[in-house]
Amino acid sequence: MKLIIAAIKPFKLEDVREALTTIGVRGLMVSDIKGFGAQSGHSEIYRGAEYEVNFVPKVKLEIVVPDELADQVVETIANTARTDKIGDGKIFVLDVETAVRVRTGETNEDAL
Amino acid sequence: MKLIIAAIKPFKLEDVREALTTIGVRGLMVSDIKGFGAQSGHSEIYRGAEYEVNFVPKVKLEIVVPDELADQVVETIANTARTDKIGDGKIFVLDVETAVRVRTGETNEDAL
Amino acid sequence: MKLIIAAIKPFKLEDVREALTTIGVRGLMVSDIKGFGAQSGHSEIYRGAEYEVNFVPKVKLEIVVPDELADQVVETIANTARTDKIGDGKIFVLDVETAVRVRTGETNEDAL
Amino acid sequence: MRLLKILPAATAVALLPTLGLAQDADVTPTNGEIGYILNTFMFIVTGILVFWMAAGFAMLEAGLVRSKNVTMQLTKNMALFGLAAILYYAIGYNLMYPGDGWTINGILGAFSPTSVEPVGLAGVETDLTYASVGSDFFFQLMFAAATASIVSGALAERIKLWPFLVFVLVLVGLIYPIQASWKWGGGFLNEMGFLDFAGSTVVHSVGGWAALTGAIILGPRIGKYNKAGKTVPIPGSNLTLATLGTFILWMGWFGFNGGSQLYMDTAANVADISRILVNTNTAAAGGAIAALILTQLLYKKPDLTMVLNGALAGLVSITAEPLTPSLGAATLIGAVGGVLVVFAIPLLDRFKIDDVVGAIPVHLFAGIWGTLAVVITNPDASLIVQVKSIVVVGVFVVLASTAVWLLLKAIVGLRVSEEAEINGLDMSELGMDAYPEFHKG
Amino acid sequence: MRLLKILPAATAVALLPTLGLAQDADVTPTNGEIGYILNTFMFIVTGILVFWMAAGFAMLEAGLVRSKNVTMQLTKNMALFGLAAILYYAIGYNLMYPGDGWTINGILGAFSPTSVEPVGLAGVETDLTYASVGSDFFFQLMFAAATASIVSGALAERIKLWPFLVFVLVLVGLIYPIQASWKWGGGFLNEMGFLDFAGSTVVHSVGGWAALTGAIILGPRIGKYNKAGKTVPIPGSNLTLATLGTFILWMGWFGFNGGSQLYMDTAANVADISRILVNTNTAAAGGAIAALILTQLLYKKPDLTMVLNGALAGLVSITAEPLTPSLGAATLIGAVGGVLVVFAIPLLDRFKIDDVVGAIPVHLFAGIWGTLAVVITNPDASLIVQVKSIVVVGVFVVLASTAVWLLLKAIVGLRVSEEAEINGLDMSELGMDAYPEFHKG
Amino acid sequence: MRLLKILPAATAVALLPTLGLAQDADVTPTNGEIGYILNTFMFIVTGILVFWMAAGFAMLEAGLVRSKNVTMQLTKNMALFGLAAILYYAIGYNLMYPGDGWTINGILGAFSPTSVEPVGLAGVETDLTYASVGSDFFFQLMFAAATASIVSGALAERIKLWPFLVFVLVLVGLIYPIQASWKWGGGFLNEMGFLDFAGSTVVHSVGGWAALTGAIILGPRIGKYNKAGKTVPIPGSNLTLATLGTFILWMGWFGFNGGSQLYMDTAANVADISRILVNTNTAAAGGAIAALILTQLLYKKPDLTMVLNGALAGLVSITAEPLTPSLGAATLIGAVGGVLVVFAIPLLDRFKIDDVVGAIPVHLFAGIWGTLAVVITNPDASLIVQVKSIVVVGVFVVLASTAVWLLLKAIVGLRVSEEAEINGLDMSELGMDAYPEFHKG
Ligand SMILES: Nc1ncnc2c1ncn2[C@@H]1O[C@H](COP(=O)(O)OP(=O)(O)O)[C@@H](O)[C@H]1O
Ligand SMILES: Nc1ncnc2c1ncn2[C@@H]1O[C@H](COP(=O)(O)OP(=O)(O)O)[C@@H](O)[C@H]1O
Ligand SMILES: Nc1ncnc2c1ncn2[C@@H]1O[C@H](COP(=O)(O)OP(=O)(O)O)[C@@H](O)[C@H]1O
Repeated sequence: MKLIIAAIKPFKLEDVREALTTIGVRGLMVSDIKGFGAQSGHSEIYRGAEYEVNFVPKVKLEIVVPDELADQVVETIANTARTDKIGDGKIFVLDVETAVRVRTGETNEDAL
Repeated sequence: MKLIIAAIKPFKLEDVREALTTIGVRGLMVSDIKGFGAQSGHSEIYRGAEYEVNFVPKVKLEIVVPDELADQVVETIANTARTDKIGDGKIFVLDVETAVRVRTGETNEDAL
Repeated sequence: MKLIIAAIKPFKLEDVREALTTIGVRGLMVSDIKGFGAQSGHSEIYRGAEYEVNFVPKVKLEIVVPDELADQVVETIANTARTDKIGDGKIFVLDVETAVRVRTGETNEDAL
Repeated sequence: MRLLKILPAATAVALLPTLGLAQDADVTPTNGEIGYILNTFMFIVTGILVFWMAAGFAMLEAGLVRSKNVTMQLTKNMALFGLAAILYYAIGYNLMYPGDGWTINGILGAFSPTSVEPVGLAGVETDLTYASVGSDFFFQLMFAAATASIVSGALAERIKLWPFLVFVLVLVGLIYPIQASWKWGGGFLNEMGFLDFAGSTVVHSVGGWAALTGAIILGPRIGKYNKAGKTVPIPGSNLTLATLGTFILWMGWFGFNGGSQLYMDTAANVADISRILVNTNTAAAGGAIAALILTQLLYKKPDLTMVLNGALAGLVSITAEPLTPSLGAATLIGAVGGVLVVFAIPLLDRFKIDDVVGAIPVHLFAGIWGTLAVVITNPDASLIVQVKSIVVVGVFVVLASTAVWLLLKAIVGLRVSEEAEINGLDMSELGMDAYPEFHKG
Repeated sequence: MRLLKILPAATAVALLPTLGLAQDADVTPTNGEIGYILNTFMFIVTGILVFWMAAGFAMLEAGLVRSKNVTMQLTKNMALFGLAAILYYAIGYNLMYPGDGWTINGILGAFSPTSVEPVGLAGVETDLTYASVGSDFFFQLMFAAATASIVSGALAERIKLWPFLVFVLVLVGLIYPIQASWKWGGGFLNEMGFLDFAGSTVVHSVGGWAALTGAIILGPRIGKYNKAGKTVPIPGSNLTLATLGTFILWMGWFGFNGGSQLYMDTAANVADISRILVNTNTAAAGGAIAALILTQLLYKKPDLTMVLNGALAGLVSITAEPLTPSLGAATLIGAVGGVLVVFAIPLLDRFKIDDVVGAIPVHLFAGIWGTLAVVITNPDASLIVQVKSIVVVGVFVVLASTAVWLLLKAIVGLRVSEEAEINGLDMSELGMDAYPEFHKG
Repeated sequence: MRLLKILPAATAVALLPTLGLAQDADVTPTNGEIGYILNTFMFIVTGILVFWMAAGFAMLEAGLVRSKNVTMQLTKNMALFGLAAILYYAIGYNLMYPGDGWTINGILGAFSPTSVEPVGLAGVETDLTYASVGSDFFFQLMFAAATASIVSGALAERIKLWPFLVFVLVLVGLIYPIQASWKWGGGFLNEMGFLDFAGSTVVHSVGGWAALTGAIILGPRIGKYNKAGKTVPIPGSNLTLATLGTFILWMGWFGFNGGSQLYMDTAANVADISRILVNTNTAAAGGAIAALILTQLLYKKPDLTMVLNGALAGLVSITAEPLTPSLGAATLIGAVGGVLVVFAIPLLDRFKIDDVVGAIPVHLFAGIWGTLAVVITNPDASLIVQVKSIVVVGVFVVLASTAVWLLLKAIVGLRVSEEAEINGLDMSELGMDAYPEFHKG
């Protein structure tokens, strides 16, 4: 199984979730993160003092899927989250050794 | 070493933490996440308009442990977090190459 | 490529980010977490009742870098985040199989 | 003038400009001044209460928008009050109360800035039967500002700051005072026999009409209605603030309706004010409870945001006639208002009119209902006249607002860019997050 | 009636219903009416301040519950005020102030809805020595609502909405007014010589007793006491709101105690009101500072939530007799109240009585203390009578509330399901999160 | 005294202590008492409004500090008000208003605790030309507390609780009342002809000077200025609360300035009060709008926090003379205040003076401006005298505060440890998070 980690723009979350369910993803974890990257670094003024905004709000997805589904998931996220503007985000794939469903104790593919 | 990622029901956090310490886990990272899965999808009404609640609040644990402790940790989480109700959560195990304790510079097992 | 996960003290975030950019890190993900570890466990009183504070606020960094940069990143974080006080945090290194930049579709090293 | 207090009484009195000194040097105040003092102080107290409503609107709206638009909403509320204060002084007040200085008799008032009594009423013949111009202006000013506050809520989360503020200038400087002069200035609607005690039509429906035209011209927020045309709820970010705002408005309304009695110089007047207060309070209660029960029945779960809107609708409903109803009648009039909003909110959504805080159901629909309801308890009211007046005011405000909105749209544009709206107006327009440390998602 | 202001004075006066016109047409008001106007306006102002306390309770409670139960707490506070307003009008007021219309002399008042003076006092012989019934009803109504607010805080985070609201109906419609009639309605406790100026016993202890019985019958929140029986603190979600609520209550208390002087028609009365206000203020200060210092000494760190409770306890302590104490005595009476809560809160926990906001220590314990403290500064007070009255009221309220709680428990159940409580009442009972965007954990 | 209301009128009157009974038994109040009643009630109402400002400062400051220091800021605000109430009673009031009991004539007042009129004015010869001592004390007390509130904001996020509270004791017990006696107590500044109607200098600049010396001695917050010496903004955690606080202060200011007329016993006085209110309101509007436009021009984006400071600066600017200006002049005087803060805030940063909430620009700079501006509209004012008085008060407060700050620094230390400051004062000093459930970063 693979763990797919993706940082995307927050307003794309709903579209991505929908797109993923249509290709058979049945679960995922979402967290709000502060992203640092090429998009960062514009400056704002607060009470007359200028400062750099280094972090932009992003949403992080973590999805564990069977190996054979991994590429499709990556593609789907890439296509749905793209706005062609800087800051669209990144997708990373890691290997997962075991998966367990707490409720049933099922393991690996059956747990997803 | 292994990284154990678990998504569980928030109110189970304290029990799980206690159970893990008793089996020798000396540290972990906790984040609040929005979970999507089989449990999701009931509908609510706000100002007369119905909508689907796709995400349910969950807590994510990330724990790095020596290989030999991994199975026991997974088991402990699975047993403690279980309520036999849908949405109990998932546990994933990944391989970790290196670990470092910032304060001392100790590495790997000694760092945990 | 490697995924470097680090839990550090929140007020060190800015220093670490700066240090990392100087050695060529061009992006990272930051999340607020509750940390449990050796530092935890002092007690407070609320409305006359004593209780243990098991979790301390920490910041989690997740950074994907080319293999050759990994060690330097770990070192840099370790040196910058260190205060020599308990609770300085931990750094973990995992292997990453694939990376994709959503905006361009570039993959792996080019995506970072 | 602090020093006075430590002077012997005699000197103190001597130092005080006392109109009555002529008649009887030894009594302060003279009988002739007492009524004037009571009327004026009544306006001061009730005017301060109506001022407080500005904070109520700000909290209600800040609580019902998403956190990414809160700083903008707060900025609009602060700015609109400031501008309203200045415009109503510069133009509004005399346009609304021309006395006999009408530009067009009964239709268009006088154009001149406001000036209040000289210090110590020095060298002026004061009409002691009413209250000081200063206190009346203070009280009236707050009504003008309230009208503008109504608009800001409905158009939240997408309208640009400056075009909105320009609209406020026109609303408070021209639209509001002109139509208000028709009734309260003694204009043609008043001649017709139109009755609107504290402004269900003159204040609330006016804000409501301006909000309605604005909401239509502006269009709904991105994502409020999905492709399928279904309404996608956009929950408010902080219901505690929304509730606080509602309590503040409720409190302020005692000044709004009570002060509209205008006189507190007789037992009858003060008894009327107390009657107005109990009716105002029970109408709000009626509206809140009606919404509570109705949402429980319709949706199986009470909806707090509807209960808040219900309380406000109850208040708007009783505003046209808070004096003549009995406590029971007032409760029912308010309850009908509460029922109205519960049905009106989804109805507006059906027409894709996106009213962020429910300002249109609360101020326009309940305002119309309240204006009609006058005939139920006040024998002097005529249904035809009430309807006519509602229509006249409605048509005028809709035409005027539409003109201003379209003009602004054509010249500078009303709406922020799609990206700005998606990222939130706080960061994109103001570069300032209302809750920078808190994690949102 | 706005129009009036632009008519020539003469007409204006003519239009005004003036009782005094007969006597002397040229002066408004007539001497005979001045006292009535002042008394009535005093009730209007202080009544509005007591109304404001409803917002204070709402903010205090919203701040001291967990974020997952905030919408529910706000809904309860809005709903209870609405219901109290209606019930007190329908039954409460005349049951509490039967005049000479007692059903059972000195024990059970009259059953009839409230009606206030006709518009313009038309066609009624008005007693000009007191104030308008409307203003008195307005003022008294707010006290009844306050009693209910006290209960909602103690039972937060676990009681179902509707059973709670049914209890409120009984409390405000029957329990509160019946026992209040014994003292303030001129009933047997009053005959006995019981002294309770603004209601340490009649209002606060009544809310406190109802809260206590409710808390015991309901049982503690899940997880408040662990298997080992140790108390597990459940921190409030927003101390800023809790502090705001405390400031609001402090402000409202000036109306609560000040208005209870009932008359402002003489120099002596108004001087007494000012004396009451400074005593009320200093008692609150005494309570807050006592709690500040005591928590510093006991726990090495001051506890803000205890300081807030301390200020409120100071206010409750002085409520039974805010007039006779000197400033120094008032400060001490309040300080003792502050000390009381600091010790009482952990004490209640020892008995596993889970009072979410500290309502029982603040309103019941400090209420009893305040009622006893009357004898310290008021020579007319008798300790025995004070004790007797506390007991009589306590027994009555405990029995009555227990009956209602048990009945509700038997018929519909009082408590939400364990799962609902764990997930929070907001989502499970109302499907609405008070802070939907903010991340909590 | 509730019972009274159900007695027949006759008895009721009989029971009431009425000074006037001698003259004419059948009228309550007697003519002689009316002015006294009106003056006293005016102080009661305005005093309550000024009390409310304590909540305004608390919300403003809680909103402008980081979430990790909110509990501490709330604790300081609650505690300082409590201490101020007690100290001003124990020492402050008679030190400020010695009447003819000066210790050093015109320079140092009397040392004795405050005592107000006996209950029912029993057995005292009351001067009916002013108001009750109780009401005057109530009103003045709130001013003393406001002075202390000003300091707490500027020194937030780094000063220890207890040393700060000790400073408050000295400020409210000695520094404030001594210098205030020079003007309002009838001391030498008053003899000199210094004019400061409601306290731009006597109240606001005093708080400002104390804040300035404190901020300099204390030093800036860690990280406020980076190695490069550049200012690093530290955004406030909750701008909604900051806005609420500003609205509360604005409301309270109507009491602050209006009540400073001191008399409401003639048509002239009440008309003046209303004139003061409209000027106060328009000055705040001028300040807010000036800051809005100026920040738009300077930074291309309006800065809400500056708009809030601007409104407050407008209020401070008009406080020295809210009576004589015309509406137009008042608007401009306020606007200048708004402009001042926009430039002063970055200026202070240039000098590395870290003022968390902008208290120094708002209360000190605008306070000085307002004091000078008196000469523009008040012919009785002399520029030299105004300047002299500003300097005298400034020198005294700076010297006295510096002494106290340095003493405290030497003995107990003023500042929390670096670690405590970094982790936040809430957890490190109080062990209590204001928003424990919400995720921050
Ligand atoms: N090397 C990295 N490791 C982890 N996360 C990254 C990395 N680079 C970028 N990100 C995440 O992706 C987000 C978008 O990247 P950014 O460089 O801003 O734009 P783009 O994706 O268009 O190149 C960043 O905000 C950050 O959260
Ligand atoms: N494939 C997955 N990858 C990552 N997280 C998952 C996945 N499936 C489920 N989860 C997490 O586990 C939680 C519980 O899963 P769910 O399907 O709702 O119930 P159950 O665990 O009983 O099957 C989800 O809320 C989500 O956070
Ligand atoms: N085994 C672990 N797995 C994951 N995170 C850990 C682990 N041990 C510690 N951490 C994280 O590192 C932080 C610091 O560790 P701690 O033991 O408190 O101090 P130190 O790093 O000085 O040993 C913890 O708060 C936790 O977030």
